[in-house]
Amino acid sequence: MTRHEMLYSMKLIRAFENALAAHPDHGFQLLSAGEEAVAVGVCAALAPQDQLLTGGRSIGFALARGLTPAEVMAELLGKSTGTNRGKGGRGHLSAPAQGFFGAHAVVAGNISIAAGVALARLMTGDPGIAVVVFGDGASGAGILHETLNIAALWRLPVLFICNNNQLSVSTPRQAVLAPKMISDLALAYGITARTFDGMQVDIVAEAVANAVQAIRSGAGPAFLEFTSCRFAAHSTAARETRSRDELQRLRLACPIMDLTAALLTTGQINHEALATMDSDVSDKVAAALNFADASPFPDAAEALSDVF
Amino acid sequence: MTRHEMLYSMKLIRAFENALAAHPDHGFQLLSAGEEAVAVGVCAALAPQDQLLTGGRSIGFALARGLTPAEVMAELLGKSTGTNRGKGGRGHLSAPAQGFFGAHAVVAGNISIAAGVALARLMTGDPGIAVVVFGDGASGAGILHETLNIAALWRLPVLFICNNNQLSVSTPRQAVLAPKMISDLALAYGITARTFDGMQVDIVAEAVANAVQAIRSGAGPAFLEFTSCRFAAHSTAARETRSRDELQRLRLACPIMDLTAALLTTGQINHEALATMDSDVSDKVAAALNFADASPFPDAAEALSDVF
Amino acid sequence: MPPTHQRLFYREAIVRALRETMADDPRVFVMGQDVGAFGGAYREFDGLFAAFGPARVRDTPVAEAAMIGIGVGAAAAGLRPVVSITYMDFLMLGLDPLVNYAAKLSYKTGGQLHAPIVIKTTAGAKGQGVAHSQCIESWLMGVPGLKLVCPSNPADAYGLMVAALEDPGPVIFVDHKKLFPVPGDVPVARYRTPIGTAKIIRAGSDITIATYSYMTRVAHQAADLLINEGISCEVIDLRSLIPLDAALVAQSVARTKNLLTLEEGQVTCGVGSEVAAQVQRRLGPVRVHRVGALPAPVSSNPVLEAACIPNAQRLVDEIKFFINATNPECLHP
Amino acid sequence: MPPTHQRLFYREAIVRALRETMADDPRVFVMGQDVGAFGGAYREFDGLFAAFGPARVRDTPVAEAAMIGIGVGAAAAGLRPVVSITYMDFLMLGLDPLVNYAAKLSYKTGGQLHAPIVIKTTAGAKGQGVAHSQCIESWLMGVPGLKLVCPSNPADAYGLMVAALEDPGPVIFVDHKKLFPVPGDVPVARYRTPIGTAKIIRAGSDITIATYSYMTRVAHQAADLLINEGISCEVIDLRSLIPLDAALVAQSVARTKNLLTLEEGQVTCGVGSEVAAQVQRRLGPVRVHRVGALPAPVSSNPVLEAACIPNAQRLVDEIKFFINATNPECLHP
Ligand SMILES: Cc1ncc(C[n+]2csc(CCOP(=O)(O)OP(=O)(O)O)c2C)c(N)n1
Ligand SMILES: Cc1ncc(C[n+]2csc(CCOP(=O)(O)OP(=O)(O)O)c2C)c(N)n1
Ligand SMILES: [Mg+2]
Ligand SMILES: [Mg+2]
Repeated sequence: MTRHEMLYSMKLIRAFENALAAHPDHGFQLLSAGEEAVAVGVCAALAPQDQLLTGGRSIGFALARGLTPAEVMAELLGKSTGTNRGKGGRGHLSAPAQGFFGAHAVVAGNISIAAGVALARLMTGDPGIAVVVFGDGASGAGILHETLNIAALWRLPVLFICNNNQLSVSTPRQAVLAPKMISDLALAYGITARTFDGMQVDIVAEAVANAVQAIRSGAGPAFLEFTSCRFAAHSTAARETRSRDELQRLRLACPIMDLTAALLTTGQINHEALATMDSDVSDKVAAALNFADASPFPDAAEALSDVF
Repeated sequence: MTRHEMLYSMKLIRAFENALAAHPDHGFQLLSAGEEAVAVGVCAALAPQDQLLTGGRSIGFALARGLTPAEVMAELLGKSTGTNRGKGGRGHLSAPAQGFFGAHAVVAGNISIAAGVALARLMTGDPGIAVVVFGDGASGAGILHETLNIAALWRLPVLFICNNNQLSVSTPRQAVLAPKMISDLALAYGITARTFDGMQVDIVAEAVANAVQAIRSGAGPAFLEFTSCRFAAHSTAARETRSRDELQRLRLACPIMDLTAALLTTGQINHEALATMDSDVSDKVAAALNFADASPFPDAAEALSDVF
Repeated sequence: MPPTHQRLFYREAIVRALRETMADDPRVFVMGQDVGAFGGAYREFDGLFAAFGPARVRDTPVAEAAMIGIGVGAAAAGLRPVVSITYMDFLMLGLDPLVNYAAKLSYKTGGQLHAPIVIKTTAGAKGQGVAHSQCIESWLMGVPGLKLVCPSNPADAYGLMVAALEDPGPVIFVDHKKLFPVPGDVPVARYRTPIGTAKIIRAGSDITIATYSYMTRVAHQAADLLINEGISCEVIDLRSLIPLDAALVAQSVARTKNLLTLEEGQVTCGVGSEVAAQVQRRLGPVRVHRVGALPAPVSSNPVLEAACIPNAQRLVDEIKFFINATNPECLHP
Repeated sequence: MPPTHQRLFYREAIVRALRETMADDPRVFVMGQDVGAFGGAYREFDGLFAAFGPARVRDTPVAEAAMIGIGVGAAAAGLRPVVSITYMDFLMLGLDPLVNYAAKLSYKTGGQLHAPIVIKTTAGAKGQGVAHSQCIESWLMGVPGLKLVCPSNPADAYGLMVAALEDPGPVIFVDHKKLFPVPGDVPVARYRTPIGTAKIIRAGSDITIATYSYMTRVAHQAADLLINEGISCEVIDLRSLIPLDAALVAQSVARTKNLLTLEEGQVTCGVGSEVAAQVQRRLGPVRVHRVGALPAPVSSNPVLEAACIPNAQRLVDEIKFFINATNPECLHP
């Protein structure tokens, strides 16, 4: 993926989420402004045959993985044209045929599932790997450790990625996680683990590409931590706990602004191209909204379908 | 505790368990021959105000903590004169008034409970600490990590002790635990952790005494791993998986024989004193058996008492 | 004369019970995710952190098993913890220390140890989707050693929380997401609502609706609608599921001859099954009909969630069919 | 002519079903504690490790949550895992991936993913104490998306295991500790026992006993004793709890007019509550009586365990009272 494409992808996520948040009937949503570099960097390094699994905060990853804004928007607005026919909604986006095995809203709930997906790949000789993204909050859950241990023992082709946005709802990571680095947790199991700056998409993409390559070559699991920053409240319905000043300060380090500045400085992009990109992104988002708004809700009878 | 006393305590455990295993109606039991140095070394370093919690393999710890052979034997044979009035039985021995908060037969199930006991001590300013012993098998359970993390964050006065007898039922520790040392698991949380030879009671006692002192002085939790060896099958009802040869070889490194030899070599004990010790131990055990055998089973109506 | 009652939101009634008891009893403390300065997902812990500080209002990691295990251990060692499990779905992660240890502790130690813990959790659907909407009260009802309360209004929330905090054994306190912003009159004087007592919250003569928590409100709505059709509903708020006050329900059914149980969770092996069975143990065979969620997960999708969960109109339809049917089966083939 | 049946112990019937299916279907594999060379706590995996090797018979750490989670993930990705949870009590540690993920996977993905996993676990009391004796089948019965079978004999164990291994969704397969050494005749030809069909295992006319798993044997013993007293018992082996074959039970009760449900677990919100409710949905009010464990933990103590769990003599007493009572309440005040 080129840096242009990565910038585009990050802008698309930001614009998509802003439009979603402004939509009158979205219930509530888990947004990821400030964390786009992790989503885009991770997906830039994956191949089609890989499967990505995430926690509830999944919009950025779903879009970066290549799901269409239309099908994602429709799902989030509960429409039958959505990825999950409107039945999953926020926190449960899923499109396994596109390499997005899915989001799961139980904190840390997808970690062992991902290892199982990796086990299936290992046992069938499928070349794909499983990649699971979870938060700093999820890193205090016991299932992470049970899974790291088994993944290490069985040399499962799974990449554990902690998107450390430094908050679990209102709770700062420092208050609830004793380790110096979250990636330290994996070291005891003999798993290669490192922490990187998650605000720089190039760094993320390169770190993931290296890890993926090692895993594909049979090295067993790897663990990456990316330090990122959530710009908004936990959800569109949650109280913000940081001060306006602090938020303003945090938003200065924006992965989209930073990449834009870098591309401008090096002459890799100009203002005209940026403007085209922005208008293209907003067209895409507008089209997605139109599609979703025009789509029907599922029929009430669907409440009883797909149960078994 | 003197080395004499520790030898006595180890002999008592061995004789007690042998007598129990030979008793016609014990159901089945989890014995600890080969692991006596851990039980006795740990208890030698505890003060009366401390609380000890263990896994299901708990007879050695209960006796080493000072519970009378009679009340332990009665409990294990289901009699109403037992520590738990016969209701707990194997795996659930409990005598909190004597600093033995209790055994719990769910593997790893007592780890978070112990941290809670420690929290209570911390919050009430009680000088005692909580000590929890669990196996290598328990070390693959997620609850260990959740608890280590919280114990580190809250600086709980709790000592985690892994009695690594290298087997979980039939499964060798190497096959199911990825870390080089089990004690490595605690390091990520910033918890002081070390592995010691658990076949030497002096080493165990000293390591525990040091850790207890640090915890009592407010240093927060600590983690000790003791490498020991289980001489018998998982339970008296379980199939043995090791060959006769291997077992014979393993039993050569016996913590009781080793301490006896050391005491003889240095002249700290003589054969006459040893013989006295042995006969005293077997008297104690015989008296315990007599007491237990003479005691009644609980009344069937007790099936409904103490439920709430 | 000072007022005897105050107007409180349900969430404020919870806070008040906790604040008063914490002030009186130093053994009581709170632990959970975001219960500190944030005040809890539903502001049901608002102000406690400011009043009692971080030692007694403890933010935890997302580690439900250890949260409950540590709480239970602290309880067994003499404290009175309140452990907040934000969503009842995640109680599943901590059932081992709750069911295998706390519930059996008194029994297995022959009465030496007890675990006076309160697990406060929130059930029910409010747009949160398949893994944040479940009602698993009935699982716990079959666990000897536990108590379980599920208030439907601020006054009971206060009184039952006070009672739970004083109880010698583990008590599960189940809120409902839709109840937190509901206001109600709460006596100003300190009181406890005895655990194990149901209450007739609406008198009627044709059918007994036994329900609890948020569904009491749905029952009221349906009863209002049915008056016009000449059907008079008696509504019983169970308030406590363990112990279950089946005697009160049976007295009512002895009069109305029709028992309808209403719950938001699954009917299969649900609360209603137990109410029905216990009433029949007292009265012999009676006409019974159970209403609850459709046998499917609860989606966050507004259409599907509404279709899954009982509402007043569906309840009205079910009651009319039930009362007229010779055999309820015709309703649910 | 070759024999049509072979004599197998229950545990051997399980092994045979696994061995045959693993040979046919490379997607099937086993994971669990001590399932490898050891062959399982009850030898119910004997020989599989030798036949299929460590890649398809995987020993795991004591990590029930990850065991189920990894199994479920592998199932969702196309394999057919059998995850062994030695004791049903410890299913509690893995309910999150089972209930919050696997059971809801097909629904929440709109049918894109399925989790064809078999969770094989063992319930019931056999001297193992408070945390190794529980029967929590009824919890799972209220979870849409799961199936649950509980055979009582080698032939059904074989047939239901084959069916479970072929099922498109998660199936919980519940053994009972006391059944493993029980012998029985098993057809030599490959077959499946359809999930969701109960069976009348003893014909009778005065009372219908609906039960399953090991308690079928207790029901038989009681029925034998009651013949002498002129009471004729029909015994139904439910075999599958999800789906529940309530139609067959209802047909029987329509004849006998008396339904007694028998389970080893707690009656509160138990299997019997559901059987009773579903039968009454079909037949209207009928005489029902539930029998199960006393409302207390199950001790490993021989006296207390025996007192807690239903046995033939207690069942005989309960049936006689029930049949004669105008109101079962007099039995259990
Ligand atoms: C097991 C579980 N416990 C609690 C919750 C409630 N909850 C939803 S999101 C969240 C915070 C998760 O933090 P983190 O893992 O850092 O992800 P982030 O929200 O920062 O993306 C919590 C506690 C949950 N969904 N699952
Ligand atoms: C949660 C749980 N899973 C499984 C079991 C069954 N089980 C009983 S003892 C045991 C082995 C435990 O090994 P370890 O922790 O090393 O203790 P040891 O037996 O060696 O003393 C197992 C798996 C259990 N009791 N609890
Ligand atoms: Mg976070
Ligand atoms: Mg061991």
